Amino acid sequence: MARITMREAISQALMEEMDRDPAVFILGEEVGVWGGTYAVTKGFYDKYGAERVKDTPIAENAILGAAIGAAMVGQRPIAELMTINFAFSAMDYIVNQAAKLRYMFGGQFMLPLVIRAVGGGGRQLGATHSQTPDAIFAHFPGLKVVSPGTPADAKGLLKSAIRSNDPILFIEHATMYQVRGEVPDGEFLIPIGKSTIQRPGKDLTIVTYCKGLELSMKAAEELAKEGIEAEIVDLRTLRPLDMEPVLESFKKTNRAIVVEEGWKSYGVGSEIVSRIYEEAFDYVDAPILRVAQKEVPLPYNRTLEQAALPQVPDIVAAAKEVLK
Amino acid sequence: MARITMREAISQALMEEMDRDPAVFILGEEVGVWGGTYAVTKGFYDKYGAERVKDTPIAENAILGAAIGAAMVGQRPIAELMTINFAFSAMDYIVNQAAKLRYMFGGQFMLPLVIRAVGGGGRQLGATHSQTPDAIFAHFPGLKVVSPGTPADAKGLLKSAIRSNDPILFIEHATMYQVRGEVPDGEFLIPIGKSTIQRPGKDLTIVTYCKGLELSMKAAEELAKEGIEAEIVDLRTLRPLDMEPVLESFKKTNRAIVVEEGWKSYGVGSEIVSRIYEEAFDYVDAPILRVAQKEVPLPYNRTLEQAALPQVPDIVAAAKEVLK
Amino acid sequence: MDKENLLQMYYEMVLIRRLEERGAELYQQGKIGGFMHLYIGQEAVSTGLIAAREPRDRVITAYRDHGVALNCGISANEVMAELLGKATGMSKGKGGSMHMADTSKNMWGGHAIVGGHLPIAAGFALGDQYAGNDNITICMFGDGATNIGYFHEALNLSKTWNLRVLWVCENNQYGMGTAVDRASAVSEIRQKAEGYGMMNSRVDGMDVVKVHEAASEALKYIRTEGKPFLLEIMTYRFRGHSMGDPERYRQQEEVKKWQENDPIGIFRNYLAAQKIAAGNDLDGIDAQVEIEVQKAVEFAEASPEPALADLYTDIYADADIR
Amino acid sequence: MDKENLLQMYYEMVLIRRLEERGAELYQQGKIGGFMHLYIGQEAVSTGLIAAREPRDRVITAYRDHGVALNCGISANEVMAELLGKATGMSKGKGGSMHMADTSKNMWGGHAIVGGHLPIAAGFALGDQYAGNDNITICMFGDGATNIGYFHEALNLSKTWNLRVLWVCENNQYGMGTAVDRASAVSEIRQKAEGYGMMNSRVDGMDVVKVHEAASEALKYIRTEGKPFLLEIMTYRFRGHSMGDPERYRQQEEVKKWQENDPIGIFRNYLAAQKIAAGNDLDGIDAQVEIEVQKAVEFAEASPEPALADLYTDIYADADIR
Ligand SMILES: Cc1ncc(C[n+]2csc(CCOP(=O)(O)OP(=O)(O)O)c2C)c(N)n1
Ligand SMILES: Cc1ncc(C[n+]2csc(CCOP(=O)(O)OP(=O)(O)O)c2C)c(N)n1
Ligand SMILES: [Mg+2]
Ligand SMILES: [Mg+2]
Repeated sequence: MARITMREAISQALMEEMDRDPAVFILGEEVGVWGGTYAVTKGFYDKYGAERVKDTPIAENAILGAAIGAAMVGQRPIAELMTINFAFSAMDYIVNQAAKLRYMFGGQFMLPLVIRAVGGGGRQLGATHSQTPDAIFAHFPGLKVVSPGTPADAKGLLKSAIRSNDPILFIEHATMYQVRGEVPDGEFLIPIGKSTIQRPGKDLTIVTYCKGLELSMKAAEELAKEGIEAEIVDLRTLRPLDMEPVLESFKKTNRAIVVEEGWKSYGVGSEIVSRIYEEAFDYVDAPILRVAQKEVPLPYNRTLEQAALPQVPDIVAAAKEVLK
Repeated sequence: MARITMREAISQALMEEMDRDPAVFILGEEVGVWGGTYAVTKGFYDKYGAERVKDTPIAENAILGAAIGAAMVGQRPIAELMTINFAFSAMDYIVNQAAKLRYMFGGQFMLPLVIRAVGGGGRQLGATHSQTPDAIFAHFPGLKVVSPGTPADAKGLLKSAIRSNDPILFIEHATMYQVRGEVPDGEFLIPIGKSTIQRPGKDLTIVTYCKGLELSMKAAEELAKEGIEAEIVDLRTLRPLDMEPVLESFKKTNRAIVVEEGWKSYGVGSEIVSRIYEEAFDYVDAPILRVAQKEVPLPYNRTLEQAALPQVPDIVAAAKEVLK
Repeated sequence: MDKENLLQMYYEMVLIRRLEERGAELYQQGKIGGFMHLYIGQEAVSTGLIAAREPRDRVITAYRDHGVALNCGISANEVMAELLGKATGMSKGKGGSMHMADTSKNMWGGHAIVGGHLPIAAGFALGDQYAGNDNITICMFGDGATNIGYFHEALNLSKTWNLRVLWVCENNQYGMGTAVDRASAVSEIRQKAEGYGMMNSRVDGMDVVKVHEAASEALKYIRTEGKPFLLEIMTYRFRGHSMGDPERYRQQEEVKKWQENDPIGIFRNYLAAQKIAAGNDLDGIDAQVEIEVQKAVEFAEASPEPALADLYTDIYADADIR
Repeated sequence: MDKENLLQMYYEMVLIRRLEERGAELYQQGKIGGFMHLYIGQEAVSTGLIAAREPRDRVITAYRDHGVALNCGISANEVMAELLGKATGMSKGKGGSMHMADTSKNMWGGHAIVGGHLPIAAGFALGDQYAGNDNITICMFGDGATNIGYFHEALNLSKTWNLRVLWVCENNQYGMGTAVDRASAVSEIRQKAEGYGMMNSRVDGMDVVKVHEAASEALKYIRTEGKPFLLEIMTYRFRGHSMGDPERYRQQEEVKKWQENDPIGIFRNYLAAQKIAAGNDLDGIDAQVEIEVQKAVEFAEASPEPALADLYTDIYADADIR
């Protein structure tokens, strides 16, 4: 067990799986010589060579199409999208090809494929480069969508994702690579599709994931100062969605908020709220609230951008509101 | 007022607006010589000529990119995507360009652009060609998403969409072109962003749109036979979302279901359910239920496909469930 | 090519023709649904092409795939069963006309997003390159598909990475109702290869022998040089784009002119002229095909529908979670 | 070109250089955020190019856009203010470094999705064709952008529809850290035009006079023939891809070699050799630029932040609904 950054945890997972299984290789823009735009694959090119750490042209469709094809014939590619915003430039390969090919051909082959993509706002990159559109990918059956909130989860989930035989979109957050946490050395797997309690509490349930976890943990500390104990459930996987820990927590607290970085409308919170009411209606003591991004394209200006993103005080306020 | 089909209503709207405004032109695959894959633009090529009814290469990015560019410099293009499934092949132009360009440049230009796309399942076209992914487009601020359920609405909304100065995704349903209804002749506009009551009732509220409206109307008839009067609210526009008629109805009935053709998870229903609880919590008498597509890619086989799609009996059953 | 192989090609061409004719009837009767794109008129293309491959070479094509499926050795029974959406189809009735694959025959589908399978084909070749073998991926697509970005990204990748792909453009002169020149900057599709510095050639696709020759040469180049190749095959579809095409975009005279150029007729003449087979022998094959197709229809009609529970299988490989 | 125009070009090149040098400092101080891509080393490209356009010709480029913005006549004040995210920037602080546009100057941005603006450029030209004028759209992009599908679809459309577009590839030999040959099937980008049967040429981008000549010729062809043209301009960026590039992909000697080939130095020598302007005159321009940039920094720093309410404006044109 060591205290390492999210970046190191992800690198570790990639290296361990590449060492374990020669069928695993990486392809994407600047993953090789450059060492990864976010330095996640720094040193990989020297260690594994150009065949296993493949720099690609700027051609997102070719990257994902090639990864899908290689997976269909038995390799285990990890395709990196430089940011999740570029997923829109290859959307068909994610939601229409990877998510459907196996089904459409009656299960004749598997698609052991991981698409790593970094998302998130807060770095003044402007409207096209700052998105957290996780919910839209989670809409598609056939795909699995994972987005960790701690270094340990990042490692354990990424290793499981690489070993999975299904196409998985693995979403990281650009502002979280420096986040530190205890991460088990070596073999350490966390199952895809399991939500978990990241902080126990009794007064209300905060359902969240990824960046929302970081913010919610801070908000929980603030709340604790006022004697409010929030229980934080981290979804970790958006599809398949594991509601059990959410419902269990909610049945105890009877009050909840959902925190996510993306836009509120048609977002992750919408689904969670709907499910809680559907499955724990009799336990509801107050309206469940959603904390999310304002409904605007993200602006460059820092003040405006921060105003658009959900912040710790927003979470604290929402928590108090549901406790009224 | 004449009783015409959805197809005729849409054709009429297009023709009237092309006659009214020379800046309006159509571009897309097979819109011209062929007359539109769904025969919506039949006769247009002969009437308006190749310049105003432009057949394009099979290149969805070029189609939408060109439409966006032409709109930015003052024309009013109507771009047709042969089906909404091909929107994934040009996703960036819909959610990252059309939806953001105006904002990103501080409002320096307008984007008077309509993207017509036909969606929906039920025609045995297989997993990649049968989708109803409306919710994911509605997630993006900057875009407007419209999807009519009656011929009159189709005409009135499409005419308003063409006159709007904003990018609008206009979603039609492949199995509804033959649906007939009374449609006012000539000038007839329905504002974008207004939900409406399509059937009055007092016992429960059915919130729906597009194909869901057709199914819900039938379900309401069934229910009426058993003395249950459903009030049907048609959203018509998914963004901006007008909750007022929904809430008004719900405050009267205290019970609701949401009916949509797309997948349930992270779908349209999730948003509607969340909003009702948020804004009319004190009026809720029973859990609000969602009727939607099963979480599978749509199969070719007709029996299986029909089993995956929401059907009238599913709506009837859900309605009775919330009335229990 | 020896007599056996030539007759095998003849048999396959006739099989495609008859099977699709019956398919069209069943479609009219409502027994087949969805979109169905007939290959009639283009039989020489895939027949000559697939006959030139090694069994280890992978094949992938677009939605106009019945012929390719048969050429790859998928049985008429299975093709017909898939058309009828039966559990005995190679895709268990989940894929239908546009999605015929049997990976055990190295036939990887049947893909309905125009151009969408080209990057995937590059991926097959990448997988083979990574595995260190010299398998070739044969990727077929239409003239219309060469205008979409997928084509560009895939061809560029294949040349930059030296992938073993035979890119085959079936130029049937229309993408749905759009003639090549109305959608493409260049009239000869092979010219597009110049932008990638890629070897290329063009061949008459109504003559199965010529197709076979051109394909064999291209495959040899790819196998030995370890580089991709673009082969343009000139052909024509005798029927509409799919069932129910109003065909406003072409003159009936044009269609007739091409029908006189029937690839099966041309091949019959060739076989006779070369004294490889007389009309009688070939009529025997025709009769045999007739029976095979009839049996396939009977097989398909008698086959069971998929079970309702199958709706939920084959979504994921790890476990059938939803 | 007369003296005035030549000196104007010199002035613009120096202005780009100095403004970006100050921008880099302000970035280090944390006053500029996000991604910032410097144009230093490439000044001759946009300067020579834009000098050749008519004011009615539209310009659109990628995120490496400060130079283009200045060449199009946007003031240093506005460029600096936008970099600092101020309300006085041409995009009101909403766009930042990558999104500089002033449509009144026919500068249409600054676009950050690689290749994404090419189909939009085709759309400008389509709009102009539909309007019946002979405006030209000048669309600039990098070498790396020629491998994405957007490039292919846009070039094909422009040639098929005879759109007036000058496609300008700024070949600075790397797409981020990837050398041209590692990502592109052909080493000369102009060769890609062959696949579209499109006129093309290649020019030295370190020499502003040559760029101006080549661009003028291309524009003349486009205006009179009503057809697109692909111009490849060879250049080099002296700085990293964006701020904070580790530059592991190229040798410092290579960078030094190119820096000795400084486009400003080359142009100074030319102006002296042609006896158009002596070192003194040019030093005067340099000094004037120094003051202009200093004033721009002061203007930008003194400018107000956008109001919080502006978060919600400019989303829609019909009304500011959310
Ligand atoms: C991305 C995408 N756009 C549009 C379509 C609709 N479509 C199906 S087939 C076709 C024509 C393709 O023509 P071509 O590539 O020449 O093949 P052919 O049908 O002639 O064999 C079109 C436009 C599609 N399936 N996918
Ligand atoms: C679709 C897309 N993919 C990837 C990126 C990330 N990216 C930004 S700039 C760049 C390199 C572009 O190189 P080139 O076109 O040569 O332009 P240059 O930076 O050299 O001017 C990349 C990969 C992006 N912005 N958009
Ligand atoms: Mg064709
Ligand atoms: Mg470059």
